[in-house]
Amino acid sequence: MPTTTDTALLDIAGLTKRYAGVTALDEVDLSVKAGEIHILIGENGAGKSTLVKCLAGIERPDGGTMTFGGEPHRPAAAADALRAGIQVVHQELALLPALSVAENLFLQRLPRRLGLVDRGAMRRRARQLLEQVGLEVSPDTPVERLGIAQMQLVEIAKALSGDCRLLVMDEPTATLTPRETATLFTQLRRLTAEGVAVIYISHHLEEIFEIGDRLTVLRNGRGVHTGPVAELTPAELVRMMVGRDLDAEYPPVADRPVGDHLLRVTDLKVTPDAPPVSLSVRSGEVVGVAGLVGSGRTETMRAIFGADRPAAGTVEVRGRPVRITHPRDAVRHGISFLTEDRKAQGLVLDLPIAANMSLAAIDQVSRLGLLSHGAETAAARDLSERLHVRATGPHQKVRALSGGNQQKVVLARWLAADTDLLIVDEPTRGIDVGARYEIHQLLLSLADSGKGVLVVSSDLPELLGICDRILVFSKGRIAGEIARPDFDAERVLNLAYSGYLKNGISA
Amino acid sequence: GQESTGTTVAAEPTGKPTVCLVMKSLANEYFQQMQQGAVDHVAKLGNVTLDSSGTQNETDVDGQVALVEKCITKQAQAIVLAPADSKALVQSAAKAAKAGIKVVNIDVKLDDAALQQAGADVPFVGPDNRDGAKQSGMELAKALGKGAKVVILEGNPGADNALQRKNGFDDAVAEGGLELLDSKTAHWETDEAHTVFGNMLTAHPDIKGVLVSNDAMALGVIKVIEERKADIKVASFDNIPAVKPYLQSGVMVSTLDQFGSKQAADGIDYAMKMINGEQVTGWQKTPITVITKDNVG
Amino acid sequence: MSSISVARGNPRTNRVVSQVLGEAGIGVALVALGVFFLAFAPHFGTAQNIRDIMTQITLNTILAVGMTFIILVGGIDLSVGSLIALCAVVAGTAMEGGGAGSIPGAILLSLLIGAAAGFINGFVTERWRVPSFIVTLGMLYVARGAAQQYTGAATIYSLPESLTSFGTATLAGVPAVFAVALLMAAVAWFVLSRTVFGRLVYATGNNEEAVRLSGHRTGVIKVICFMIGGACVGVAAIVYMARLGVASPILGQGYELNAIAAVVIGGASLSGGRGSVIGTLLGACLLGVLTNGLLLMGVSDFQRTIVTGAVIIVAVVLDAYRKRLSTRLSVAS
Amino acid sequence: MSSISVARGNPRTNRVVSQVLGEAGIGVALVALGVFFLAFAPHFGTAQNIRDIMTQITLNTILAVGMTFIILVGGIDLSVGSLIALCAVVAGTAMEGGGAGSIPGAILLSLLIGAAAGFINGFVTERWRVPSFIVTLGMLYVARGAAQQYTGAATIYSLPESLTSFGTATLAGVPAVFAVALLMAAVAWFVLSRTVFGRLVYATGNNEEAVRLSGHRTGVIKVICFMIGGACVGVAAIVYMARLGVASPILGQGYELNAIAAVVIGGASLSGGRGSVIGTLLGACLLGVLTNGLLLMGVSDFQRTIVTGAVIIVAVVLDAYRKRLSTRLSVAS
Ligand SMILES: Nc1ncnc2c1ncn2[C@@H]1O[C@H](COP(=O)(O)OP(=O)(O)OP(=O)(O)O)[C@@H](O)[C@H]1O
Ligand SMILES: Nc1ncnc2c1ncn2[C@@H]1O[C@H](COP(=O)(O)OP(=O)(O)OP(=O)(O)O)[C@@H](O)[C@H]1O
Ligand SMILES: [Mg+2]
Ligand SMILES: [Mg+2]
Repeated sequence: MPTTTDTALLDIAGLTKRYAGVTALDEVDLSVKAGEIHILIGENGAGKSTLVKCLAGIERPDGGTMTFGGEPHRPAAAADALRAGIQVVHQELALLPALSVAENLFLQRLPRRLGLVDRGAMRRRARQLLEQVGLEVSPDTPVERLGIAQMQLVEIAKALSGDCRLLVMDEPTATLTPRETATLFTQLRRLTAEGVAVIYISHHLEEIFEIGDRLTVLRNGRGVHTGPVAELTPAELVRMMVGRDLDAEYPPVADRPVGDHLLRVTDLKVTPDAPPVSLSVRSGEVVGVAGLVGSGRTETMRAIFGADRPAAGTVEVRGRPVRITHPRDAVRHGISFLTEDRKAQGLVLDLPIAANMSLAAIDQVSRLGLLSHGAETAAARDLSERLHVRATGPHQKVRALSGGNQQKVVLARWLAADTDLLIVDEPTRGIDVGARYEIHQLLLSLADSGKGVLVVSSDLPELLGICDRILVFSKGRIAGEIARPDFDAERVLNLAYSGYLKNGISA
Repeated sequence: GQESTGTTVAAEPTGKPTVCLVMKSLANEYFQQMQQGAVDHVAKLGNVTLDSSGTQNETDVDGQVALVEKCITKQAQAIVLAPADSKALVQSAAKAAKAGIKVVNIDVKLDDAALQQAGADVPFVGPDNRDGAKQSGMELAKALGKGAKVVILEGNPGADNALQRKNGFDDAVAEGGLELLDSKTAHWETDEAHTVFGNMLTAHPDIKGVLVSNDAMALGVIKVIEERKADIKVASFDNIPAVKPYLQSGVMVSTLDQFGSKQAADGIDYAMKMINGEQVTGWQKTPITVITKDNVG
Repeated sequence: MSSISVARGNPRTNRVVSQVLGEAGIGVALVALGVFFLAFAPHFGTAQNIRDIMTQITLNTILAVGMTFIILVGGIDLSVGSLIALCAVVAGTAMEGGGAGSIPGAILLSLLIGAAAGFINGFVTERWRVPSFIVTLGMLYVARGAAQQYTGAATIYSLPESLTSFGTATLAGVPAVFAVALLMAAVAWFVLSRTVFGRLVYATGNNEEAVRLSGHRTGVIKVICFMIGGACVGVAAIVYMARLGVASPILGQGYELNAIAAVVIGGASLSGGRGSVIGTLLGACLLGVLTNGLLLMGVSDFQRTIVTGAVIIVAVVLDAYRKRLSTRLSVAS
Repeated sequence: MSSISVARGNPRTNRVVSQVLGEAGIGVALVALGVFFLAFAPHFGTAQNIRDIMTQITLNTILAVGMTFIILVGGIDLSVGSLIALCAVVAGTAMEGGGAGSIPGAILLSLLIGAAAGFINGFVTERWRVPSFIVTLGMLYVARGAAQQYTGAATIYSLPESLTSFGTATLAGVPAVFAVALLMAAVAWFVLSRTVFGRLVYATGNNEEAVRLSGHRTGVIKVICFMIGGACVGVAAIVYMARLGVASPILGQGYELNAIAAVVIGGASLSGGRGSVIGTLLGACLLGVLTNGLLLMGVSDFQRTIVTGAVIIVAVVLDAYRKRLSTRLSVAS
């Protein structure tokens, strides 16, 4: 039981932040008590991350006041916020690829003796932290070797390392599987018990109702509701965020006629001595891929798409064996791939939305190698509407978009490519409930129109909600397959763990 | 001779004494001639092995020091040195001398004071750049007559021959009663000379003559003169083949030939004398000739 | 801060000002410099001198336009200076003593050599993922040595009359060679801003992995950019010979830095993805005007060197201010 | 692919091989080169020549060590070559004709000038967020001009006996000046790999934003790196005078490229965050050995230039191969 006091630790009043063309925060009030977990929720682009940035001293608010622990809080730089005792896990990863996990964990304050790095102490404390978040990698691994979820866990561990009075987490679980989420929540409860206040941002309703004490709903940069989580039902919450009712969390899955094989992968090995993986997708099918963090889903998909060279295995498209050595080949054969890491592998941040959306289907908006800006803009407008991208227009730089809206842009790119097979890795990462519903609907309608969809996701309910069958990865191999009729979270998880339980958990 | 063959001779070990010819920037046509002269001369002598090398560019002092050190390592009997810097190379020359290697200085004279300090006595075989520049300059003075307005284009600031030529031109200006409007560097380069002189001419439309420290720059200067269809005469230095047409056409009044090929040859001869125990000291001036319309041939 | 108080001003004017500033780029600094010289450098504004400036910036403009492609994909090319010498001596030899008939062949030759060297630069960089900085540094030596080897350091002259006369010709008061440079800039601008290839160039420089994963051969794109850069060097070599009537293996030393400087002053980022031909053009102008003006002012050699450096720094700093101010204003409005 | 079949080999040996390869760095290429010259370059292996090599690489080593700090934080310093001239002429003038007593002051002066210039480079770069490439390019001109202005292009000589004799002294067969270079390298290695500052240098080069979010003042870190680089130039200036007994305002042209080349050949990334002093040291050796060996082989100058370039390229390509192989093996094992 969290021990909440009535004196507010953090008090935000009338906070306002403007960007070119947008008012991200409009007179927002927020008060967080010590020892409580305060949920911040709202549509993509509602202003959550902006609020966090102001709190963390990354952005200067244009108006309003912040009081932290009775003191006025006017951070000029991240350093000030940290000194005041505010730890933040930002929505976008902020890691040092070439440095070791340990060094990343203690970047804020490297364990030192007379100005020298105390490596022994660093490793020791790193192991403890990794233990706490349930990440099994050696502290000496360079971070660039990690999968994105593992990176996310490093970020979380980093925040836990420094002692703080307020812990802010901006969508920390976007790529995590239930296992990691569970361990994270234990840690949060431990901290709140010690009187630490937590601001928690997430689009996963079930998480919110599990962990949250009170919540504040943002809409178009305005605070529209604050109150105990318990007093709300999910439906009410959704209405407050989206402004309309969502009759169901997932669109109805109609029985589709399943056609012949679009993709058949046989004995694919990502590395010479990795276990062989075989899978297939038929037209009109939505196939889910579940698994724990680091279970090899992304690796496998990358290999199929030609992003990495597989060591062995054959790929057939529509029954014909094909050689895919470069993503270009994959696209040629009608395969799309939405990467899990939008920032590093998806977005061209300094180009406008339109350019990002047309990147994979540039032939559609050009003739004889000449770009038709008109056609491109039109296409971008259309896609932006279909996916409810919140932006000032198709020519706004993607860098300026909110996380969720950036995700929508990458997704739009592959919708524009309009290939027969769509592989999506963490498709709804950071997407709000409303848009999430739309995207699920979209994926299903693609299947209805005879295309095949392969959905990799760490969000199990999502898979259970929209897939026809689910492949469960465990330690690099497919541990089992479950068809819709006998879908059941328990079974999926058991399969997901199976590989590790057999021969003990190892990094 | 398309490639510098001199070095290949050094490859096979022979009983003959080895003479190291160390020059600056072989990329410079003048030193190319010098090396060719040396190669031919050695071929004529037949009793010497030549090992010649030059630096990447004219300002590469420690590059040239490395070259000298190489010659010491290879235990050459003599070093014929065209120093990149009259003072910076003194130490190396002294070092070589201490190592019992005969050192002959050509092209640019090593600084006397510096030599004294290093306690080394190195004979110099070479032309008098200053006098040469003066002679070339006087031709221009003659052609233009007293009071004519002229400008000077200098070589690399800090390079000795650049300085001496500048001084020589100054002498000519004084003695020939010319009026000097401006003096700037174009770093020996054709393109830069084109730019610098072009602007000089804009600033002083009444320029009648130009004293240019080497032919490469003169080519750029003459381009400007052609473009502007101006009546301006040029006095230059080096006598590379490329200027021949302009000497004939009369745009270039004079340039100066200091017979680079001869210099190296003489240097080698003196080196041989020293190897054979003769005492050689002081400055053995090598001939210089002013080239004009008349003797360009 | 004053800029804030500005930002508090009337939104509409703000928006206008910010737009102007946003587009202006280094042009602001260029104009400032021009005005200064008009006031203090005699003869600066004369038609003759304007023509001179044009001729003087022609080479660097051509080289910088090519360099823009390379820098946009996050590369750099240090071999430019030696490569122009190699192209010049080979093409020059081909034309030496020859008539107008020998020109087209020589031009082709020069372009081919340039493009080939560019291909090697790009291919090695891409195929083995080594920094282009070091590859082109190697090429810097190779090309220089090759040029010297080829002519034995001799200067090539007596080039075809019709070539050299083109070098001094003017079209409607504009030097023909500069017209060539402008034409190339125009084409480059069109390619970069209007074609699919251009789009992919920017995208690749911005986030290569993303472009690759969208099914494009980023390697090919980058190699092509290096080849374009090389071909531009080939053109520059011809222009050099046309203007100066000679070709020597030592020409072009340090040209690479000027070309890169023009591109960077023009607002390009050396990490790729940001930059524009217009900017490059302005950058080249800035450098050319600076040299020209200082020479006309009769500043001594040494002081000229100092001032040149100082102005380069000040120019980019001013530009940085400009950018900030314009964004500030746009936020306020 | 062969590499795969290699990877299929026995894991343990794989791991060992991969470790060796992984650590070896450019050393592999260096050894290969050394062996080659031992075989084909007369006198290459003699004690005398080894000493020569050491003396010849001393300057570049010192400059490259300083450059390593700058490149690690994603910067670059083109002003090195002119700055060494400025430091030299000023410090030289201070010592000219003076006795041993004048040396410490001169050294201090040289260090101060270097560090000050470095500070300006770093501060302007940081404060106004302009590319260090262009700032240091400006500084290249300023320092060169200042050096020439200061001496009126005259060469300074007659430096204190004790200084020049130090330049030729040897400790246990090792040239004293090279010992200095090694010492500096050792200190730099220690600072970068063991101290908190060092780790922050790597971190900043890797992801500056992340480091700032962790509450560090990356600006300060970067400026310090530029100052370290500048101070190294100051030391190099003294060493230069000790070795050659003169200081001329035209010395050092092109040194910046050699220094950067050494760092990059040593495996550093110009975008920052990757690189090591050991690598830099090996890089400097490679360049020095290459020049020295080719000279002893008596290759003609032009061919020497060509070969130098070619070897630089080949060396980095080999290194790239090495890296891949080692990672392949490590993955396999
Ligand atoms: N640097 C910027 N420049 C311009 N506009 C920006 C910038 N950063 C954010 N915005 C805008 O501010 C609004 C709020 O963005 P913010 O990131 O706070 O949304 P969010 O609530 O975090 O959304 P998400 O759930 O997708 O993360 C968005 O409309 C976004 O486009
Ligand atoms: N880019 C990469 N480079 C090297 N190793 C990687 C990379 N991405 C993942 N790995 C490693 O490969 C294994 C599988 O990672 P992968 O990303 O495929 O797992 P996943 O099932 O997608 O889980 P998640 O994506 O949630 O981390 C993990 O051990 C991870 O450390
Ligand atoms: Mg957000
Ligand atoms: Mg994944």
